[in-house]
Amino acid sequence: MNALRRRLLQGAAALAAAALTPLAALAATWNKEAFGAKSAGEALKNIGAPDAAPSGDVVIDAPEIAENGAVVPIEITSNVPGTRSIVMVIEKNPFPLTAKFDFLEGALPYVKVNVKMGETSDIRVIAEANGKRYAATKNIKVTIGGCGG
Amino acid sequence: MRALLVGLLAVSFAASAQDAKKEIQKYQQMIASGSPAELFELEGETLWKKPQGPRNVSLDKCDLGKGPGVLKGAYAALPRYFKDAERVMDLETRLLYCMTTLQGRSREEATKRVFGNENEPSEMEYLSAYVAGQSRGVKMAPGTSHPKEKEAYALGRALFFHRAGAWDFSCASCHGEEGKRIRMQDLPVLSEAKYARPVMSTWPAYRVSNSQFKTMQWRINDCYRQMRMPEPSFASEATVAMNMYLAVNARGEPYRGPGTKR
Amino acid sequence: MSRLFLLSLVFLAAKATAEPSANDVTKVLQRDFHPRGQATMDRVVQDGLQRVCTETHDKPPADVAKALEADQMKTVVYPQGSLMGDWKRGEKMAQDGRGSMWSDKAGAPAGASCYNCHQLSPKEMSYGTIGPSLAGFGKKRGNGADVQKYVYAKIYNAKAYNACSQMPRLGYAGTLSEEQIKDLTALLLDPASPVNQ
Amino acid sequence: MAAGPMKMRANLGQGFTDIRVLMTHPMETGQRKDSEGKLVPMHFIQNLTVKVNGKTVIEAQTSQAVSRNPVFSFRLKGGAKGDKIEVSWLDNKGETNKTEAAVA
Repeated sequence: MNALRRRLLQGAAALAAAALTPLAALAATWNKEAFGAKSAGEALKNIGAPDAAPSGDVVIDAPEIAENGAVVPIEITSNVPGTRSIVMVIEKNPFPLTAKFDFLEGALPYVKVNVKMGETSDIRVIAEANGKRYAATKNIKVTIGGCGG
Repeated sequence: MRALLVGLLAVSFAASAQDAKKEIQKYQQMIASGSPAELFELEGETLWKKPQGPRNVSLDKCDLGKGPGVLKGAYAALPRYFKDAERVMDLETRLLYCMTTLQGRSREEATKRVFGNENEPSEMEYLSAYVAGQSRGVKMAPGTSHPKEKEAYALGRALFFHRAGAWDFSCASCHGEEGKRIRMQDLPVLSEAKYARPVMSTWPAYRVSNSQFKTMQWRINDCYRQMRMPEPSFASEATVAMNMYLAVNARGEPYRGPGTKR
Repeated sequence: MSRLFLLSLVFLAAKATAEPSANDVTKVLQRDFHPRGQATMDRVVQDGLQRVCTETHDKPPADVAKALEADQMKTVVYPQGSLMGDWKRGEKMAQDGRGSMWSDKAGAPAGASCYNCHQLSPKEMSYGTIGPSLAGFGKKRGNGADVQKYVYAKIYNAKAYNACSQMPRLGYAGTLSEEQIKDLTALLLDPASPVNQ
Repeated sequence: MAAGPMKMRANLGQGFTDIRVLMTHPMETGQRKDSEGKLVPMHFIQNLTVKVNGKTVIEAQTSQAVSRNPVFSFRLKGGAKGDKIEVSWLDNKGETNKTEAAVA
């Protein structure tokens, strides 16, 4: 069963939502295989962004130490001209693939988002431009904050 | 040679401790610039205007000290003495007063769930976010002239240094000495203006560690929990006095909240 | 109006805003706090040590401090045999900040909260600084019988060595068991413990 | 908070438009236990769409690893005051929400 059909079969709430939702949003795809992958390599392969050589043009701005893994702010900028997408994986999360952003005409390849990290891990970002891929990695330490009670 | 090595090690250790501090500060800045706190202000505004209770009226005639329904700068002037209630009140205590007097709700019903959770924040939390947000940019000026206000400050100060409980703690056990921290968190010396100002001007706040919006009453409550004390009663004189002590220590600081905390 | 009456008015006004005594504060706590879970109301009643530390802002006169410390030392109960337990259990406990709060299950083993205030294993980067660093504690002092006794007693009742220390009396307060304090002693003194690496 | 209100700000910057959007959503991972020890079922935003004056400019797929009550910042090329920005999301339960703002 494809994702769209399953979604349509999800009952009244979904149907009601569907009636109000523009067709574009309803038809949106969510790559189940990639998001369900348990290794970063597999996830990247499934999302169509297999690992690439590091590039200084992809910049991850994030604190090196996060006081709390529940909210880790990550800012990603691609300075590669013609960047069409940015894929982000958190290597040590149970499901590493975190997000894929497609930038169409009019958008700059930039995003800032808060993510969850189960433990200290590398964050890996792959930007795609003109059929080529460019990678960046940053290690973020997740610490224990507060009194722990 | 050995001394040099030890010296170098010490230097690199100090450097890494400095780096860690810098990175933690960066973490705090980054979470503050992407905070969901505003969502709580939005919900709070809806609740403020929603008719409730046996009288089916909203809170928009509630007098927070600046006159009925005046919100601008009201939070920054709390706690203060209220003649109608004949006592000093902080924001939540006053909200509770309005719920019982204006909306005709029972104290029991209105305080049934004062602290919410991540799935269901409390009415007090939403309302605090909204009301506090209406004081952004206003200098904090809690009441300091009425004898009851002076009394509240003095009691708050005494509470701050009072050691009790299973672990012999006072507030000052953790917040009494400069340059100390718990785990990675710097501990503000809340008896001093320099430290009280940035703290008090950003509460109430969204806490990222549990995705919840938290109020000052909660902050004080949770400190006493971790001090291994029994639980302070909501809106009690002791909690308002503590709030008063901290707010007076921070007076003059422009309010910048609701903030975002670890 | 008599002068005496006026004077007493002034006196009353001054008294109204004077610092409440420890006794006054206790009465406020008894009125404004309520028991919850294991945090019962007897906790708001100060013992002599808490009272003296409150009244002197933690700086009691030397002779008073000495007497208090001697008094606290009498509360320490040493177990039979070795005072060194299992440092691995000790490390786990040192990381754990729970215990004795109203939110903790009564009777469940408590943590020791060590890292909240102390550096211990140099590998743990998240440590507090309210207490001194204990990294390399055993390496510097060895683990002879006297050192073991000192560490055990310090954890059992920190006030036996420093009357108004901010460290809880973990054994005396009933937070940690004899077995647990032995494990913590091992964490500080066992040559294999990460604290001594 | 369950899935609920959104808030957005869009401001003209130096040659680009800065968008910041807040969403109320639990972003449940399916691995968290509630206070009774029961697993809370997965519930998270899977798709995000950003439109400018009706034209889609960003499409995103997201996982449960995005933090609860998500906050996203995006940037658009150029832009003008009054441009209408619309952000919508769709989650794994088929719930959806959207918000609009004019560039200030």
